[in-house]
Amino acid sequence: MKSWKFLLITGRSLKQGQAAEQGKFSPEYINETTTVEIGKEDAEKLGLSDGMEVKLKNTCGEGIFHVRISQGLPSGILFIPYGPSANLLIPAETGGTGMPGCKGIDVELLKER
Amino acid sequence: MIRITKGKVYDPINGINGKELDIWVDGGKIVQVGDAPDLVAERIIDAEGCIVMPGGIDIHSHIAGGKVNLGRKLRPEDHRKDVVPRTETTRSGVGHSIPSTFVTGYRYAQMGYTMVMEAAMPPLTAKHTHEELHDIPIIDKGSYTLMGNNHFILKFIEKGEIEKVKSFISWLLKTTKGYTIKIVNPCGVESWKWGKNVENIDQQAADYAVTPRQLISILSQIADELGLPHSIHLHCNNIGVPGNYETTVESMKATGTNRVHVTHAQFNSYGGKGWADIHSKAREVVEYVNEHPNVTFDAGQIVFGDTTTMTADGPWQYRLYLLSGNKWVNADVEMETSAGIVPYTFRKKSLVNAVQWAIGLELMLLAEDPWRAFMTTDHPNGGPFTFYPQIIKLLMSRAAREEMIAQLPRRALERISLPQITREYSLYEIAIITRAAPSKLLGLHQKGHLGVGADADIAIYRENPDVEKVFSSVQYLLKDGEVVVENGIVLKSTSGRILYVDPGEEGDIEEYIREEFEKFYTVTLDGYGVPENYLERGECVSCG
Amino acid sequence: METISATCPFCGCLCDDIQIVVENGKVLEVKNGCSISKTLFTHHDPDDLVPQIEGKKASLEEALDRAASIIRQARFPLVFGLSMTSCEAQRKAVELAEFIGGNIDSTSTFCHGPTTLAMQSVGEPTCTLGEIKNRADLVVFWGCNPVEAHPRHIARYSVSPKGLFNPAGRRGRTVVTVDVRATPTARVSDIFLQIQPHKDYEVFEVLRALLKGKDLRIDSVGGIPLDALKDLVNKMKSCKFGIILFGMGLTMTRGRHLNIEAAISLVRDLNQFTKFLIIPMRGHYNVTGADAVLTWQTGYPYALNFSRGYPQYNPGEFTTVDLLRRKEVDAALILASDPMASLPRQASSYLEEIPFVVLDCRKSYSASFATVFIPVAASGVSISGTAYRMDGVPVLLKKVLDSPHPTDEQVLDGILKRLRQR
Amino acid sequence: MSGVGEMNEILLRPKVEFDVPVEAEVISPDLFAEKSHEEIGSLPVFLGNRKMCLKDLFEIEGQSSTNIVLEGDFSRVKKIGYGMSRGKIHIKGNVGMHTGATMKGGEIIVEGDAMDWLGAEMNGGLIWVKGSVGHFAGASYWGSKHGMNRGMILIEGNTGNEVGKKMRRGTIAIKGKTGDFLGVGMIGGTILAFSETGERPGAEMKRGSIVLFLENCTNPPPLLPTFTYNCTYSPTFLRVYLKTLRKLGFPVKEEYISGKYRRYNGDIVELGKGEILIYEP
Repeated sequence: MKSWKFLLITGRSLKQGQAAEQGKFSPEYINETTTVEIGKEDAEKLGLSDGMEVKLKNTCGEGIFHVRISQGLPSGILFIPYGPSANLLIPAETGGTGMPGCKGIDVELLKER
Repeated sequence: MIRITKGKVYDPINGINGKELDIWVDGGKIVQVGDAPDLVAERIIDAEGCIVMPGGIDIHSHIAGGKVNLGRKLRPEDHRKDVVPRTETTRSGVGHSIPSTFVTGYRYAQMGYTMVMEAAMPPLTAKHTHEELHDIPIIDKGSYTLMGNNHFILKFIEKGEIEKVKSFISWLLKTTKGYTIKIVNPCGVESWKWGKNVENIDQQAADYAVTPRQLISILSQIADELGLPHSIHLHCNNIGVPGNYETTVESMKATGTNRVHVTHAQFNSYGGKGWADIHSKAREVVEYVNEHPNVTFDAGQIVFGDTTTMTADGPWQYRLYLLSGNKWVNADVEMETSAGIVPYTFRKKSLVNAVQWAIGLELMLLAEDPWRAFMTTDHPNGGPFTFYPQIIKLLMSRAAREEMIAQLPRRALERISLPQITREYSLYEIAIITRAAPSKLLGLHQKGHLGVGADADIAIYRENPDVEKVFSSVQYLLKDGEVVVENGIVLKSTSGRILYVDPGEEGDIEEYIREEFEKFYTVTLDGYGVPENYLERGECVSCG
Repeated sequence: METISATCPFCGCLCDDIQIVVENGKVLEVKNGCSISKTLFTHHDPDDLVPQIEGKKASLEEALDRAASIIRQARFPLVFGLSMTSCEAQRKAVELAEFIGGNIDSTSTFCHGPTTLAMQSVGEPTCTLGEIKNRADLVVFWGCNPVEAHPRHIARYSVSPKGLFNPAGRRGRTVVTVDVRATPTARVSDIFLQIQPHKDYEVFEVLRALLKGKDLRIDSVGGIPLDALKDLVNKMKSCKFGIILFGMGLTMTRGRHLNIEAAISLVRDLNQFTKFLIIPMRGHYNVTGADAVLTWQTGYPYALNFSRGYPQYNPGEFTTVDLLRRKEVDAALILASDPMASLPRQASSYLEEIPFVVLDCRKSYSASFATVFIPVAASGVSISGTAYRMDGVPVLLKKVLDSPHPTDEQVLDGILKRLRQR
Repeated sequence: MSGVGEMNEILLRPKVEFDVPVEAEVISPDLFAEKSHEEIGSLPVFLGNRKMCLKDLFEIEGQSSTNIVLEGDFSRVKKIGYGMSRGKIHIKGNVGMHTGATMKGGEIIVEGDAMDWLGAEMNGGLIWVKGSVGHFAGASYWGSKHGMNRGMILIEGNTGNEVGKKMRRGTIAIKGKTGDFLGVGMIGGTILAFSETGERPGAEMKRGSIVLFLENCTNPPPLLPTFTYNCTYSPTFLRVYLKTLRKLGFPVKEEYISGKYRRYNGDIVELGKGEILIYEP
C-alpha cells in the first residue's frame, strides 16, 4: 500500500479546548481530536479533501483520522489537536527529561484505512 | 501550669541578668515569676544548668513568598545536600540556604526562635507570601510590604499629594496584611523596569520626578504619623557598591528625626572607588547611628560558604550575576517592585568577602547601644539563618574572631578595623540583640520578655563552654506555653500567629484608585488583597 | 437572578474579571470570558456522576475505603495530576504522597517541566504579565499559539492592551511569531518567521552569536534567512522592553530543556543592551500553583519521590511518563488530570495493569478506566480557593455553583485519615 | 564460575525479580570493608518505600571485602557504588540508575547495560561498561554547576543524550553510538566518541575537547553554526590519550593514533575555548 512520510505536530486548538469542556465523550471532542490537518499543497498532491479518512502509523501505533485542509501548514507537516488519538502516535521516550517528544514525530500517512 | 525552675534567666526588658528564678506558665502566658507558694504545676521543667531566655525574634529574614520560592526552585543542588525526613510529628523537606517551609519553622524553633519577620512582600503576590507563612509551623510571623517603588506612591509624591500617600499606605498595609513599610532601593527598582538604576539618593526615578531622598523622608514621616509599631524598614540605594556608605549616611539623614531601620547595613557600609580598594566604613555608619536615637540597624552578617542571594533589588542582583557569572533569576512585579536571585559563595580567600565579613561584625561591635543593633544574616543573603549560633560566638569571643581573622587574606587586614576591636558581648547583651530589642523595635509588648502577661515563648538552652553549641539547639522550647521542642527534637508542629497592622486611615483611597488600578494592573482590585481566611491565626497589632 | 464575579479555571491566564449570571443554579450568561470559558461554565453538570469501584456504583465511603486499601498496599505508588485544582487540594496531595512514601508529579511533567530544568541551569529573567502590558514594545511568541491556547492573552496582557508607558497599545508594539505553522497567532503578528521543525536550538544559537557580534558563514538556519535573524536581533537590542513568550514548541521538540536554556541565555544576554524578559505560557490554570506548592513544601517543583521519607527530585527518573513507561509504579492516584487522554498511549496503557484511583469533576478517559472513581466538586466553579497564574501571580478562585460532591481536599483527607488509622 | 570461594570477594545475587526500584547505595566497597557477613546483610536498602535489609533482597556470600561481585539482574537497583572511594564492583549483568555517581575512587565494571546517570558528578575512579548506557553518563545533576570532575568512564556500547554534560575534568570514551548533545556545556576534560553521534555535540561548551571518529557513520550530523573550522593537524595530546586507552584494553584502531583531525572551535556563544576534533580518514 502506498504511504507518504510526514512530520507530525500535536498541539492545542481552540475547538479542542472548547470541546473538552463539553465533555471528553462529546461528539465535538472526539471529532476534533481525530482530525488531521494537512497543508493545501500536500493535500492536492495526495488527492485528499476535507473529511476524507486516512490512516497514520509509526512505530508507536496507528489511528484513523479525518482530513482538514489548513492554510498555515508547510509541506511535509501534519497537525493533530492533543487528545487520546494523537497520543497513539507519540513515543513515550523522554530523553531522560520526563518530557515525551510530542512535536515533530515521524509518521506515515496511508490513504486507505 | 508549667513551672520552669533552677534556670539562669536572662530577661533584659525586666532587667534580669542570669538570676535563678522560677517561671510559671499557664494558658499560653507567663503567669508568675519567682516564688509562688500558691501555684501548683502539672509539669516541672528542671532547667538546672540551663539558660532561660525569651524566644528569639528575627526582624529580617526571607522565608516566604514568590521570590523565596523561585530561589528554592532554582537550586535543587542546594537541597540535595541537606535532606530532612518526615517523622511521626514533623513533615519532611530540605534545608541549607532556602529551606522548605516546614523545615524553616522547625529549624528556627530548634534554635530557640519563636518569631520571624519576612522582610519583603510584594503586594500583588502577598497571597503567596501568606500561603507560605501558613505552612511555616510553630513560629509567629509577619511581613513587610514593599512600597519604595510603588506606582501610586511615586505618583502621589510627584504630585505633592502627601495625604493620599498616607491613605494609600494605610490601605495597602491592611489589604496585604503587612506589618510595616519596606523600602528597597527606592526609585532604583522602578528604574530597573527599563534596565536602569539610580546612582545616588538625589537622582530621580526613570518615570517619576521623585528622588529616593524625598521618598525616604516622606515615608518615614508617614510611618510615624500612622503610629506603625515598627519604623520604615529601609534597604538603601547602592547596595553592594564600593563607596556606598555615603549613600547610607545620607539616607539616614533624609529621615530627620523620624524612626528608620537600616537593614543589612553590612552591604551598605563600603568605602573605596571599586572592588580593588574596597574597605570598611562601618565606623562612619555606626557613628551616625550612635548619635541618632531615631536610627536602628541590623547587621546582614555574611557567613563563609555557599548561599542564595535574593532581594527585591533587581538591579543589584543583575550586577551580582555579572560579577559571579552564576545563574540569575529576575522577577519584576507590575506597578510595584522587582526581585532578583543569584546563588553566591562567600570565600574566606576572597579579599572582598573577607572585608564584608569583617564589616558586619564591626557594625555590631562598634554600636554603642545594643538596643538599636540587631543580629541578622539577611537570611539567606549573607548566609542561612542556621549560622546564627556561629555569629553569636564571634560576637562573644575575641579569640574566636582572631581564629577566623588568621585565615583571611593578609591584604584584608589593612582595610578593616575588626582586629583592633576588643569588645565581647555578654549573654545579657545577646539576649538584648536577639530578643528584647527586636520585640521593642517591632512595637510588641507581650514578646521578647519573661514578665507576667508575656506570651510564653521561652527558649531554654543547656550551658556549654562553647556558646555556638549552646545556641544551636534548645533543650526546651515553649511556644504559647506548650513544649514544642525538647532536646533539639520537634515534638509538636503547632501554628504560629500572623501579625499585621491596620492603621485605619485609608479613607476612600480604594475607590479613588480603582479606575487607574484596573487599567494598569492585570488583576481586579477586588481580587488583589489577602482575605482574612488566609491567616489561620491572624492578629492585628494596634497602631498609634 | 444574580451576577457573580468569577475567575476562569481553564488556562494559565486565570482571567479574574469574569461575570456570571446565575439563576436557580443554572448559568445564564458568562460575561468577559473567551469561548472556552463560556463553554466551561455553561456545560458544568456534575449531577450525573457517582463514585465507582471497578465500574460499579459505590458509596463514597466504600470508594474511600478501597482507595485507601490500594494505596496502603503499594510500595511505589504515584500521585499525579494536580494542575486543575486549588492550592489547598495540592497541599493535601503532597501530604498524602509524603505519608505513603510515594512519587508525586504534576502535569508540568509534559508541559513546562523542561522550562524548570532550563531555569535550574541558567536562571530565568521574568516578570508579571502587567509588565508586558505597561511597557513592552517588542513581543515575541515562540512556539506558542495563544490565540487558541490562551484565548484572552493577546487582548488582556500581551498585544492589544494600552499600558501605563504604552498608551498606544497595539500600535506601540512590534509582534513577532516564530513557529513551524502559520498559526492564528502568526496571522496577528507583524513578523512571522517560519521555522523548520526541531531547529529552534540552532536558531537561538545563531541569535546569541549575532548578539555577541560574531560573524557566521551561513545564509540561513532552520529555514530562516540569516538577514531576517540579524533584523530580529537588531529589533531586540533596540527595543525599550522586549519579551519572549514561549510554549510547547520549545519544550516538546528535540533539545527540550536545552532549547529553553538557549532562549533564556539569549534573553539574559540581551539585558546588556536593554530590558528583555521571558515568560513560559503555562497551560492548565493552576499548574503554576502545583509547582509553587510542591516547591515551598518540599524544595522541588515536580518529579518527586518520597520513598525514603524525604523528598528526592529527578526528572527523567520520577517523572510520570518514565515511571509508567518503565512499569515501575504499582498503584496510582490521579487528581485534576486525565493522563489516559493526555499522555502517550505507550505510557498511559500501563495504568490498565495496575490499580488506580481517579478524582475528577467530570467523566474523563482516566475515570472510565479507574479501579476507583470518586467524583469531586470543580475548583473555580463550585469551590473557592487559590490558583497561580502563569506568571506566578496568585488569584482567587470563586464559587459560582453548588456541587453535590466533596472537594479534592476532602477526598484526599478522607483517604489520609483511613491510612493513618491502620 | 562465579567468585564463590575466591579470596577477598563478596558476591550478591537478587533473591527475586524486582518489580519496583531498589535504592542500594550501601552496595559499596567502603561500606563492605571490615564488616562481618551479618553486618553487611543488615545494611539498609529500600524496596520502593519499604526499608529493608540487604539480606532480605539479596543472597550474600562472603564477607569483609572491598571486592564486590554482583550476579543477576540489577537493572532496577539504583545507586550501586554511589560515592565509593576505593575497591571494586564487578556487575555481571545489567545495572540501574546512578551507578558510580559521585564516586571518588575505585573501579566499577559492568558486563551488561547501565541506565541513566552512570558516574554522574564523579570525582575519580574508573567505570567500564561493556554494554550500553542511558542518558547523562558523567553528567551534572539538575541544577549543579558541573558534572564529572575527575576519573574515567569507558563505554563499549551506545549511550543516550547529554553524556558528559558540564564535565570539568576527566575522560569519557564511547565505542558505540552517542545521543544528542554530547558534552553539552562542557567546562573541561575529554570525550572520545568513536562511532556516530547525535545532534549538537559540544553545544554551549566553554573549554575541553570532544573527539569524533565517526566510525561507520555515513551521515554525520552538521556541527552547530557556532563552531568554526580552525585547522587540520595531528594533536599530540590525543596520541597520549589513545595509547592510554589501548593500554587499559579499550579497543582503539592504530590509524587513529597517528591520524589527522579537523579542529573546530566553539561554542562561540559561550567562552568559545572548547574544541571538536573530527578524525579525517
